[in-house]
Formats: sequence, C-alpha cells, structure tokens
Amino acid sequence: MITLAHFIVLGAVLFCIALASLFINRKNVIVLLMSIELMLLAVNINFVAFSRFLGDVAGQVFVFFILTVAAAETAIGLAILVLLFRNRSTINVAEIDSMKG
Amino acid sequence: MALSTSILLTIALAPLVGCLLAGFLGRFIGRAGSHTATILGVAIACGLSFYVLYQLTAGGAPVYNQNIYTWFDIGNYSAHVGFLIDRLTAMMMVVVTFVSLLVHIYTIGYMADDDGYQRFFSYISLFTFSMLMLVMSNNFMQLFFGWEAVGLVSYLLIGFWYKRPTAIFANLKAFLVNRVGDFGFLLGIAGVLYFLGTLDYATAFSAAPTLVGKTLQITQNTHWDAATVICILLFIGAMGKSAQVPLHVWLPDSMEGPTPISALIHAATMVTAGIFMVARMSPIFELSETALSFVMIIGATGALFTGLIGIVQNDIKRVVAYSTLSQLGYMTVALGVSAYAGAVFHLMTHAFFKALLFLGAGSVIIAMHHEQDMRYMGGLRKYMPITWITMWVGSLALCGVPFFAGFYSKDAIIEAVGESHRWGANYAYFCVMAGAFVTALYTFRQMYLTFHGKERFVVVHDHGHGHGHDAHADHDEHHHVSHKDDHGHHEAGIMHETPKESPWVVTLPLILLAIPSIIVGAMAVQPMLFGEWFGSAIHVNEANNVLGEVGKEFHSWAAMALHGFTQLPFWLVAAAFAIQTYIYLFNPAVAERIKNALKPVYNMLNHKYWFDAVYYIVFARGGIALGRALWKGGDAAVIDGVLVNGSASLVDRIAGGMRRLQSGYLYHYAFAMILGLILLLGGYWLVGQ
Amino acid sequence: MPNLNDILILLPELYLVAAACLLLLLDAFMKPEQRSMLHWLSIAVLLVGVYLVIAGQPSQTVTAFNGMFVRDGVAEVLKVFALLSTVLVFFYAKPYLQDRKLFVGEFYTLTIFAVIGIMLLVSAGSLLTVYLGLEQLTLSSYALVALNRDSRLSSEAAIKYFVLGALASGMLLYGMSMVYGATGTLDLAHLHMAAGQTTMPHLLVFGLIFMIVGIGFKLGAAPFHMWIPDVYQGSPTAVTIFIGSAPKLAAFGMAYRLLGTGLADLSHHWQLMLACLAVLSLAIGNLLAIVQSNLKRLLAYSTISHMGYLLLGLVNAGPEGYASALFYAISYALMSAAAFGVILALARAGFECEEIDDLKGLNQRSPWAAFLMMLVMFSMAGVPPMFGFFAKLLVFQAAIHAGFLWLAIVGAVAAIIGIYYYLRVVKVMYFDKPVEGTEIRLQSDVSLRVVLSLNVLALLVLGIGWGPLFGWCQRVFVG
Amino acid sequence: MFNHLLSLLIWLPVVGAIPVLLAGSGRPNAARWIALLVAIVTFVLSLYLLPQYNAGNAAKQLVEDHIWIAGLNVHYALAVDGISIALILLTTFVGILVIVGAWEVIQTNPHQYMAAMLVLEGLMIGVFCATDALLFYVFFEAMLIPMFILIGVWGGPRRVYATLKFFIYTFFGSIFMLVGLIYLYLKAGSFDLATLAALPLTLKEQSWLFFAFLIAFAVKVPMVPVHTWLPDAHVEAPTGGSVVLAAVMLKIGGYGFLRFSLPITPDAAEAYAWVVIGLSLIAVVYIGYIALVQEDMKKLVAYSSVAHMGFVTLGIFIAFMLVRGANNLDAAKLGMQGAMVQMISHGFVSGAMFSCIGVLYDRLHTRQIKDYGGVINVMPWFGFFYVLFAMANSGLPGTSGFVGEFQVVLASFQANPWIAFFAAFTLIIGAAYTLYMVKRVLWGDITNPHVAEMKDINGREWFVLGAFAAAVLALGIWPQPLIHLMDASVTQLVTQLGNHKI
Repeated sequence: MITLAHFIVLGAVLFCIALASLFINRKNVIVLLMSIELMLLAVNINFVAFSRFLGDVAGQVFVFFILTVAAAETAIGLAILVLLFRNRSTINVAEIDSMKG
Repeated sequence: MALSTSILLTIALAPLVGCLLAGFLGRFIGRAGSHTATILGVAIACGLSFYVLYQLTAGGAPVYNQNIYTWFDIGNYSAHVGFLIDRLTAMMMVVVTFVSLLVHIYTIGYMADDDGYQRFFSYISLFTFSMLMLVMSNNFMQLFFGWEAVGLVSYLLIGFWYKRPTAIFANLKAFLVNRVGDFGFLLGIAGVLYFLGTLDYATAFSAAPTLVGKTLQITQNTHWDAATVICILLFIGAMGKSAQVPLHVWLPDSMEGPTPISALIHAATMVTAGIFMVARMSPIFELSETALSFVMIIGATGALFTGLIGIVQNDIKRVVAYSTLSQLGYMTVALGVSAYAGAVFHLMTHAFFKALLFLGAGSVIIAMHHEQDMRYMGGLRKYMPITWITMWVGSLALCGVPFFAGFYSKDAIIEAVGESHRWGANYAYFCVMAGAFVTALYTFRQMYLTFHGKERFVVVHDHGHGHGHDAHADHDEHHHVSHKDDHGHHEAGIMHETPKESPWVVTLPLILLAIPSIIVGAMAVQPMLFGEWFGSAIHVNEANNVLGEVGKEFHSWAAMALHGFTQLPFWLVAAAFAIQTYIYLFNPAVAERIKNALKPVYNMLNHKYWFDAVYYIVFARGGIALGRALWKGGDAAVIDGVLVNGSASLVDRIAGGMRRLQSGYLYHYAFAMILGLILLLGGYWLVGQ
Repeated sequence: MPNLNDILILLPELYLVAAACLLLLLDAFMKPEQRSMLHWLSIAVLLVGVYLVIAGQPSQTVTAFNGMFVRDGVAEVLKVFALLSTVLVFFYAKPYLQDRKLFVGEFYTLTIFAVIGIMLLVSAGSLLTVYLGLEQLTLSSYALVALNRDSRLSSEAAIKYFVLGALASGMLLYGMSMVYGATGTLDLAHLHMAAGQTTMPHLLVFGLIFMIVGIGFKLGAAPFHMWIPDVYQGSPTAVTIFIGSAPKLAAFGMAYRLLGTGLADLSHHWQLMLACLAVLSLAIGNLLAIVQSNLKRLLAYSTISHMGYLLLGLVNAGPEGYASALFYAISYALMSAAAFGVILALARAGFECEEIDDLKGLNQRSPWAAFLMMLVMFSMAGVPPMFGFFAKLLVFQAAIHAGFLWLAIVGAVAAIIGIYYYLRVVKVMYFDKPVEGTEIRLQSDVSLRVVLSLNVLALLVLGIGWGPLFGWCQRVFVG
Repeated sequence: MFNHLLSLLIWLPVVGAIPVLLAGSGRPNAARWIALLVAIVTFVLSLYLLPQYNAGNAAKQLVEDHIWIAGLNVHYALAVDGISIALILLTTFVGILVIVGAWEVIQTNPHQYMAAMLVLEGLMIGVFCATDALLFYVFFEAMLIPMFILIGVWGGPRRVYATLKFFIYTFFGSIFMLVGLIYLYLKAGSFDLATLAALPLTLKEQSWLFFAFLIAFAVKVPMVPVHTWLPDAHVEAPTGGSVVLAAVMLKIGGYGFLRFSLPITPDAAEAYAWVVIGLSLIAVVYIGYIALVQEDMKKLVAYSSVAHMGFVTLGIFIAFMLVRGANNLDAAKLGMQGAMVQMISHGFVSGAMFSCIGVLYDRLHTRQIKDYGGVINVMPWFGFFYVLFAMANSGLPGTSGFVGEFQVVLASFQANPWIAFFAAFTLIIGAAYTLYMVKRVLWGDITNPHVAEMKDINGREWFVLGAFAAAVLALGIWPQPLIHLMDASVTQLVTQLGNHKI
C-alpha cells in the first residue's frame, strides 16, 4: 500500500539530488539547468500527491502553471547560456568567476 | 570723619589708569607722557593713602568695611569686591604706595635708555594696583585675585628683558613656584568656605571660634583638626608668595628683573604679602598651636640658612636678595610666635631699608654700567657719596644697630621669640640669634666689597670698543649666561669711563628712603608693638601674647635702644663688623683661605643646598618625562593604538577574510544558500527539542 | 467565471500589459532615431498606471478571482512607489543607454513587464499568484541583466542570477507544496485560518522555512545574498538601478503576503529566523562593503545591510513593524535610485564611473553632483536630517518594541561600521584632488538633471516632512 | 517675530547659507559679506533673547511647540532657559568671529566654507533650543556633517584620518543614545524631555540609559578615555573649525549631561557619579601632563581643552554628592554654576587661543612650537593678547578662566577635600603647560629668521582677538550677570537631583 509518505519521500529525494547536483557539478552549466528542472519535478510530485490525498484540485492546477513557467524559464536559461558561450566560448562553471570578493 | 568709598576707589584705580595709559597709548604719549601719567597716578594713590592713614589714626575714622559690587551670589554663598580699611591696611597702603612712588621716580633714571620704558611703567603701575587690591580686600576671593595678579606682574617683570634666556627661565620658575603656593592657598580658601560658610573676612573671623573641635576627614579613620588644616593650607600660599623654605627658590632668580622691581616687588611689597595675609588671618591662626609652630619653624629655618648663602654671593643684587629671604624668615618667625604686630612692624621697616638697599645697589649698577659682580667693584665711595652714605644707613638698619629702624623691629622679634613657649621655640630662638650675626656678616662684606678697599676695576678710555660678548663663566651657577641687557655692555672689570654719582631722580629716592630707615622705627615702635595701635585688625590670644611680655620692660624708644647695646644681638653684629673689617679692609687673602678651609660648606652654600638642582631634576625634568610617558604610552599606544585604530584594523581584517567567501563560483553561491537552508532547518529542529 | 468587476479591480495591471505589448509593436515599426519617443511614451504609460492605481483604489480591501488577487492599501502603496521608482529609472537610464548603443525598445518593455510582475506579486492573494508574479518579475530581470549582449560580465551576471534565482524559486515552490500539503489550501486568507488547525505542524514549518529561503533570496538577505554583488556589478548600470529599487518593494510585498497574512500564526517561528538573517545581513553587508573598490559593488553590499535593517522591521510581526519595514523599503528604493542615478549621470561613453576612485575631486569638477551624492550617502548612512535616518529610527523602534533590543543594538553597531564606507565616498569626492586628464561631469540631459536633483532633494525634504508618508504606511496596515 | 524668535535663530543661518553658496566661488567677496551679514543679524537677534527672557522664572520660555510627526508623537518643540540662552549667545558671538577670522585666510571655495559655518551655527543653536529628544538628536547628529566637511576640505595634511576619526567617534557615541531614546519613547509614548524627566524608571533601566547617554556625551565633551579624536581633529581642522569645535561643540556634551543624564536618570547618575568624577580628575591631571609635552600648539591647546572640560563634568556630577550625600543644595548650585561658567569661559578662552594660533599659522604655516620663539619681538600686540589668553587658560583671577575653576574647587571641597585637591592641581599643571608654551613661542630671542619677518596683527585680527579679550575680561571681572541669568535654571536642576525616581 503506497501512502502519502512514500510520495513525499520520493519528492524529497529528487529534490535533494537536484540540490546536490547544483553544487557538486562543476563542469557544465547545462547540468545546472537540468537539475533545476529536476527540482521543479520534485515539487510537482509533492503537489500532485498532496492534491490527490487532500482531494483538492488546486494543487494539480498549480502543477500546470509550474510546467508552463518552467518551460519559459528554460528558454531564457538557454538563451543566457548561448550568450555566455558567445562571450566566453566556454560553459564550464568553474571558469565563470571574473566577479568575486 | 568716615572714609568715603570714592577716595578708596581712587586710590585703587588711579594706578590702573596710569597703567592703561602707559600701556595702550604709550606709543602716542611718549616716554615723558608715560612716566608722568603713571607717576601722577601713583602719587595720587600715595597722597590719599597718607590721608586715609591720618584719618584712621588721628582723624578717628571708624574701620571701613563695605562691598563695592557682587562678584557672584549663589544661594548662601557669595563673593564680593570690597574694601576693608583698618590701620593694618592703611599702613600697608602707605608702605606700598610710598615705595612704589619712589621706585617710579627712580625708574626714570634707571631705565633711561631702555626700549621698554613705557611698558615698564605700565607694569609697575599695574603692580601697584594689584597690590592695593590685595591689601585693601575685605574677602578671600579678592585677596586671591590680588595675590595672583601681583604674581602675574612679577612674572612679566622678571621676564622684562625677554631676550635673556635666564630671565624667561626665571619668570616661568617664579610663576610656577608661586602657583604651588597658590594651590595650597586656594584649598585653604575652600576650607574656610567649607567650615565658616563665607568668604568675607569679618563674618569669617567672627565665626572662627566655631572651628574649635571641628575636624576634616582625610581618610576612613584619620581626622585632622580643621583650624590646623586651614591655617597650614593658607600658610602654604604665604610660603610661595613670601619665599619661605622650601618654596624660596624663585626669589634669587627673580633678580633677573630690573633692579627697581627687585626693590619694589621682590623686597618691599609683594613678598611681604604672605606676612600681611597671615597677620590678617590672625583670628584663625590663633586657633591652632600646631600651625603656628609650623609657621615658626619654617620661618626660623629660612631666617638663618638663607642668610648663610648670602655670605658667598658675589652678585651685589643677590646678596640683598638672600638677605631679603632671611628677613622674611624673621617676619615669619614673628608670626609663628603670635607676634603679628612685630612681624608687620618689621615688614614696614624692612620695606624701607631693603628698598633703599636695592635701589642703592641699582645706583651702583648704573655707575658700573650694569656690572653686578662685586669682585669687580671696590672703592666706589669717593665716586658716589650719596649712594655710599644711604647704603650704609640701610645696612645698619638691616643689621639692627640700635636707633636704626631695623633695630626696633628685629630686636622685638628676637625678644618675642625668646618669650615664646611654643613647641620649637628654642630652635627658632637660636636661629634668629645666629641670623643676626650672619646678617651682619654678609651686609658688611657687601659694603666693603662695593665701596671700600681698592678699586678692582680699570678704566680704559677708548670709544667704539668691541661690545657685546660677556665674560661671566666664573659664576654662572645662578643661571647667568649673561648680564648683558639693552643698556650697556662690559667686559669683566673693564670700565669705559669713570663711575659717577647717579642723577637726582636716582639719588632722591635713596635719600627719601634713608630717612624712614632711620626714624620710622623709633617713631612707631611704641604704638605699633606695645600699644593697641592695630586694634581689632590683629587678634592675639592672651596666652600667646609674647609681645605683651616683651612690652613689660618697655619704657621708651630711647631706653629700648640704649638697652639694646647691652644685648647679645648687638654684640654679635659688632663681632661680625670686626671680622669683616679685618678681612676686607686689611687682609683680603683671609677670605680665600677660609673659603678653601671650609670647601664643603662653601660648596653647599654656593649651590644653595642643592634645592634648585633637585627641584629642576625632579619636577621640571620629571614632569616632562612623566608627560611623555603618559602621552606615548597612554594616549598613543593604548587608547589610539589598541582601542581606536586597533578595532578599525580588526574590522578590516575580518572583512578581508570574509570577502574570500564571495568566491565568484556559482556552486559556492548555491552551496551557501543550501547551507542557509540547512541552518534554518537545524535551528528549528534544535528549538523543537 | 470572472465578471467585469474583477476586470476593473485588475485594471492597472491589465492596462500595463496592453500598453507594454503596444510599445513592443511600436518599437518594431519605429526608426531608431525616433526611439526617444518610446522613452517618453513609456514614462507616460507608467505615470498613467500610477494614476489608475490611485484613482481606482477602492475604499476598503477587495479581491478578484476568488481571492487570488487582492487590492488593498499595502498593494497600493507598493505599486505607486514601484511605478514611480521605475519612472526615475527611465529618466536616468536614457543617456547611458544611448551612449552604449543599448537604447532599445526591449529595455522599456522588459522593465514594464517586470513592473507588472511586481504589481501582481504585491497584491497576490494566493500562493499561485505569488509564484506567477515572482516569475514574471524574475524572468524579465534575467533578460534585462543580459541586455548588453557583448559584455562578458553581463552574461556572467545573468547566468549566476538565473541559476540561483531558479534555485530559490524552486525552494519557494517546494515550501509552498508543503504548506499546501499541511493546510490543504493555496489561498493566503484561508491559509491564515487553516494554519491554526493543521494536523502536520512540522510539515507546515518546513514549508515555512523553504519559503523564507525564497523570500530571503528576493530580498538579498544573507546567506541568500550571494547573487547581489555580482549581478549589481555585472549588469549594465541602467539595469542595476532597476534591480536595486522597485524589486525590493516587491520583495517586501512578498514577505508581507506570505508571512504577514498567510503564516502570521507562525510568527513566533519566523521572527527568530528573520532575526538571524538580519544579523547576518547587517554583518556581511557592512563588513564586505568596507573592502570594496567598485562603487556598484559597494552599493550592492550596502543593499544587503539595508535589507538587514528592513528585516528589523519585519521581525516585529505587527502592524507597526510592517509599517516601518514598508517605510524602509520605500526610502531604500528612493535612495538607491538616487545613488545609481548619480553614477548614471556621471557615466559617459567609454567611462562607466563605477570605481570609487572615479569620483576623485568631484567637488572641484561638478560641485552639484558631489553635493547630491553626499546627501545620498549621508541618507544611506542614516545621518539626520536625511530620510534614511528616520527609516532606521522606525525599524529600530519596531524591533525594540517587539522585545528585540539586542537586535537593535546589533543594528546600531552595524551602523557604526557602515558609516565608514559611506564617508569614504564623500571623502573621495570632497577631500581628494581630481585626477589630471579625467574630465568628469554631469550628463547634459536636462530632464535627467532635474529629476535627479528632485529625487535627492526629496531625501532631504522627506527627512524633514516624513510624517504624511509614515502616516500612510501606518494606515494601510491597521485597516 | 518674537514668538518665533528661536525658530528664526535656528533657520536664519541655515537658510542664509543658500545665498552664500549661490554667490559661488566666482564672487568670493559677495559670499563673505553675505555670510558676515547673516552672522551679525543672528547675533543681534540672539541679543533680543535677553529682554524676552524672565530670569526670575525657571520655567522654559519662548516656547514653540508644533506636532512634527503625528505618527510617532514627535514635536518640533523649542524653548530656552538661562543655560540655553547663555550658550546660544556664545554660539552667535563666536559665529561672527569665525567668519571674520576666515575672511581672506580661506582662499579655496570660501563660499562653501562660509556656508558650512552658517549651517553649523544654526544647527548648534537648534541643539540648545530643542526640548524634544528626537529633535535634539537630529540637530546633534546633523552638526557632524558640516564639521566633517570643514575639517576634511580645508584641513591639514592628515585631515582625512582626523575627520573620519572625529565623525565615527561621535557617531559611535550617539547611536547608542538613539537606542536609549527609542526605549524611553516606547515607555513614555513621547520624546518630550519634560515627560521623560518625569518618567519613573527602575535603577537597572536607568543604569543602561545612563551609560548610553554617557558614551554619547563623554565623546562630545570629550572625557578621558574617549578624547583622542579631539587633538587630531583640532590639529587638522582649519582655524575656524577649531574655534567652533572648542568654543561651542564641546559644550554640547556638557549641555547634554544637564538635559539628559541628570533629569532622566538621576538615580543611576548618583550611583555612577564617582565614575564621572574620577574620569574628570584624571582629565585634569593625566591630560595636564600630556599637554605639557606637546610640540604642536594646537594639540597642546586641544589637550588643555580636555582638562578644562574636566571641570565641567566635575562640577556637574559633584552636585550629586552634595545634594544626595550632604544635602547641601547651595554647594551643589555653586558647583553646577561653576561648571556652566567654565563652559562659557572655555568657549571664549579656547576660541581665543585657537584664533591666536591661527594668526601665527597664517604667517609661518607651521604649528610646531620649536619653529617659533621670540615672536614678541616682532608682534608686540599679538604678544599682549597671547599672554592674556594664556593667563586666562591657566585660570588667572580677573579672567574668565578663573571663575568656573574657583567655584568648582570650592564646591568639590565641600564634597570631599581630596577631589578638590586633585582639581586644584590644575593651578600648577595648567600654568605649567600654558606658560611653558608661551615661553617657547613668545619670549626669548628670535632664532628662526622667518619669525623676524612676521608682521604684527592687522585690523581684522585685532577685531577678533579684541572681541575675545573683552569677553574674557568682562566675564572674569564681573561674572554675576551671567550667573544671575542661569541661576533660576540651575536651582531647578539642582532641586531635580533631589527627587528619586525609584
């Protein structure tokens, strides 16, 4: 029998993976974008699970919005990525440190 | 008839007006204008003072005690400016203004070719004003005003020749030593206000008896007798002003000033302010045996030991200066044995003959073209007879030869000390007795060296001679780098024209001072010492009334003088006369031999018991060193270095460290955020527990 | 089913959306030399927006779309000042953009879209609206930061901003999901009631914490501040000035909506958390500002410390606290607009004027500019009689009243450290000799000069007559 | 006009600064004359305070009270009593002299200099008038800005360090006071000083507040050990800046003690009076020795200022021992009056001393004592003034310097002879450091050839020094008018000390 707890834990795990990948990965900006997506998916799982167990649709509606916005966000993210690559001809996270201190 | 306020105000202010005229308008009214203005001012003051004295003695005027205006008025406490004129005051006024007047006149001659002519007149008039404010005051505040004001003028006049390093050293020294005295004096006044609740003489003195039994808490469990504390504190002031041991060191150096002010300020008037003050405070001093013994011992010490130094001095002015110290000692002793009248009497006679001696010395100095070293004088009597005779008068008075003024006052003091049973009176008696002998020694030595024997200078009639450099390395132990001043120049023992008698403006004051130096004693001894002349001004407990004891054998001034010939003091003087006559007229070599025989003693005297040296090292050098230590160590190192700049640089260092956290790496930034999240969660978890 | 009334309530926002789209079209069909018309048009659009906000303000709080959109006094104040500060931004930005060939329509439209996001955010009645408004604002901001396509710094700033922003909104969403799970509602008003009888209090607080991360990021409070210095420095100053002013109002609005109305009952939890953030922000902001040599970066760190002060007001968790925080946000928006405005006014083609040393001897070269900058600096430092002082006074008072005396004392100490770097700027302008050869002067653009002067003098005038404004701030919270 | 006299006094100089600024660097003379005119008008107006004020009545007078910030119950409330009036007159008097003193001395941007001076003057007057704590604080802090500029722009080589130190030091002091004031406001619901004075407070609260105030005012006075900003500030400041700083700004510290520490936290002040008294005595002795070894004239006078202000704090806090310990109100009044007179007198004397040093500096462009010597030979008139002020500085009777010290010593003897003992030590050390400087600067033969070329003071300098001299002597010879002016207020203050708050 799968309870709410399982879903929450799943979401939590995904979220943590996302977080971890955000600062463990030092290679590639695209990976960052991916982990952000993952994070949002974790959120979505939460919402859907809660809405299902609360018997309230609002949560699922929220998910739709998140998906939409996520798309837009990714678009902008990729755009910036392109820009970055054009200016510095690298997307290595470890090299993006010209501003510090 | 009663004294009118306007007259008293005129007395006080006339010299001030003169001072301001000479001081601010000196350039415009010129030399003549300046000295006329100031002399006029002082003359008015002097004349009116005589009138006041007459009114109080013969005119039967009551004692005048009124406030002129309120200085401050806070609750019960108030200070006023006002006058208290009784016979004591009147006598002081006469002495001050009379001597001052003569000094003014004398100055015309003495400062004839000095650039600071107007300035000098302005100063001495200012001094006259301040001194009058001091003696005429009817309250402690104004007394302190005059007290410090005369100190200021003395400061200015000692440093009158401000180009001389020695002069400006001496005037700073004088002011500061006086301030040490004033420090005690001010505390004394504070004590008076604390215990008697007023600064007004009359009220304070009438309340004085309430002091008995009162004590002042010094520490948790030590209590001192109120009267004693107050009196000693006040007397510390007197020690400064009247140059009592150990605060006497400034007076000899004050000889850096022009001779007229040495006569006026540092012999006749200012230095006696302390004596006057204690006499004034007699109602309070009478309450404390301890304080009086203290006064007496201090005075006795000064009377003898400063006199001894006089014997080895070669500077004509310094001899007189040390004799002043010792005479002040006599007066103080008199105060100490409750013979206030005797002290004041001696103050008066001393004012005349000491002023005379100083002015005489000044006259000699003029004649010698500002050579002051007696070793280059001698045989001057044929060149300057008037000076010679008057100086002799002064000297005999000083030695207390019967019939001369000094005799009456001094003898009375010695007798009084003999009568006294106060603790330490025997020591004092020895001191004053020996002092008489010492006085005679240095006095006759000075007279012989100056006026008698063969001339120890040569007269070279050349002109356009090379001036300017000085040769006095041989006695710069008194901080004399040079005696050179704006007047003339000299080389040791070389004169460029023969010495001649000084002009009348100089000799006239000498004569005018010689007269009282002879007669005033005989005139005044009866009323002042043994009569009730001072009336309420001076208060003596019956138990302490030594003068009364002395007075028992007194019949008349003549009798007293004749009786004086049979007394020990006179024979001591005679002995001294004999010795010095032998040494300096017939066998000068002896002096050298004695000197060498008693080398250590000579050194001790020559270094003035090393007072100056010790003070200089301990207080002057020590103070500077301490200050530097506190500055560098306290302010610079601790407060600024550690606290202020230290904390600033600490902040800088922390910031410098923290900025490394802002590494610029995305993943660090992200990590920081996650860390923050975890911290919040952890914090919640902890609080939850 | 939305009715006309809902539309009317949303009128200002809808109007702006329409206007923005119109401007976008206009820009497409417009010759480059006519662009300045676009500039004036955008300003007009915003001013009309201000009018609509004020004119259409209902007498009491009203909601639209089943409470998803709230129009109340708080929203009104925030919207008015957001719009006005954006107007200032437009005035200051124009010459700068022209000098750098950045004078493009996108700047205006994107900015206006961001403002719409702000307006949505500050009058959000539900978690969903909060999220939408926030994203609307941030997405536009990302684009703005990257406006200067050929600048390495801009693109770096943009990517940093983007990634961290996404991370933050992800956490916010995660928190929202938990709150939703704990209470079963997205509606802030209901949330307020539901929070009381939740069966899963821990879940609720977890949600709260994640949301606080989101709020902290938007405010730029330590330790969620890392993006601020780089973004402020990297993006074109014309964009920095925008990011530095209006969004702070939005951040306050967001905090108020989520914490003040939604989770008010948990205040005993979040007060302490905010207090911690405040302390960190004050410390980090002031300390790191001292060691900066880049003016924009210095201002970035000073922003962080200012947000710390703003939090001092929020921890009060009561009407007076919100009022003081709102007051602080407004004052900050005006001050930073003025500060960056001076920088923009001094910058020229090929001269960014973003190093502190660029201001050397400004008093000799351009006394007026130096004077204005000095006033701004003293205002930021909180020296009376400048506006900034009274803002600080109010947040201190709020904190002490809530029993956070220690926090107020921390704030005081921070102010002492902070004064140093503001004085350093004044010192450079007044005490140092100008560098030979450099020719630093105000932009000739008259409108800029006038508006800038008015803006700065407002800091002085409001310092003397801040009563009405404060009264307004108080009123909107008691209602 | 007279029912807004105080507002007029505050805002006239501040607003008057605008035309001065507008005159611009192009027309320096216009700027100077306008500034002088404004200063003179302000002074004349301030003289109108005397007939307006009823000295017999301790109540605050010439009251102006308008709501400033309704939301916080802050009032724009002005009123004066004898103490305020005395200090206001001092301010306006000095105001003229600094402008005259700076006349052709300040060559770079004179208009900005004059404007800053006028603003400063207005704000200082505001401090003395304000009866609302927040208003007071606003003026108190705002003062720093023009002073910061004055020192920083027209100051000496190390001006940046000095002015930053000055600003941060003072800011550091006052910020805690602000927190204290907010705390009080939250208890009393008002910033009105009278209300705060009436507010009952526990000893714990009072102690915290007392130290909050103490820091603020101790820095301003300044008291040991937070005095080190003063020497630096003075050394680097332009002459006018030093004059205003020493003559008026320091007084605000003492004034603050009277207006805040005493009425609001009397019991704590009693409990910790020994701290302040101890620090004051340290200031007299410790600072005296430090002043003795200064090589820079301004530093020396700055340190002597610290020592003299020690008498102010001593006189104020000795009152506690006298009222609460010995219940001797009159002695307390004596001490308090002494402190006040000392404040005014120090205003004149230190102002004069700094003006004198300025005169020397304008001629030789050095303040090092060793560079001078024998100045009297070439500048007799200057010498006259210099000696006069030096004597006043060392507390010679007949000059204003004596009155306050005399009264404070008399009063403190009543509390404890040892306090008087250390206080009276200034007689020696004060004379020592002052006259030691005079000896090295004024007397002696000319050693530095440049000194030989120095010209005696010109008419403008004569006016400045003469005015100071007149004030110094007048106050020294007849202090009663001043004392009478302040008597009622001081009496009220002293009686206030009596009533406990707990």
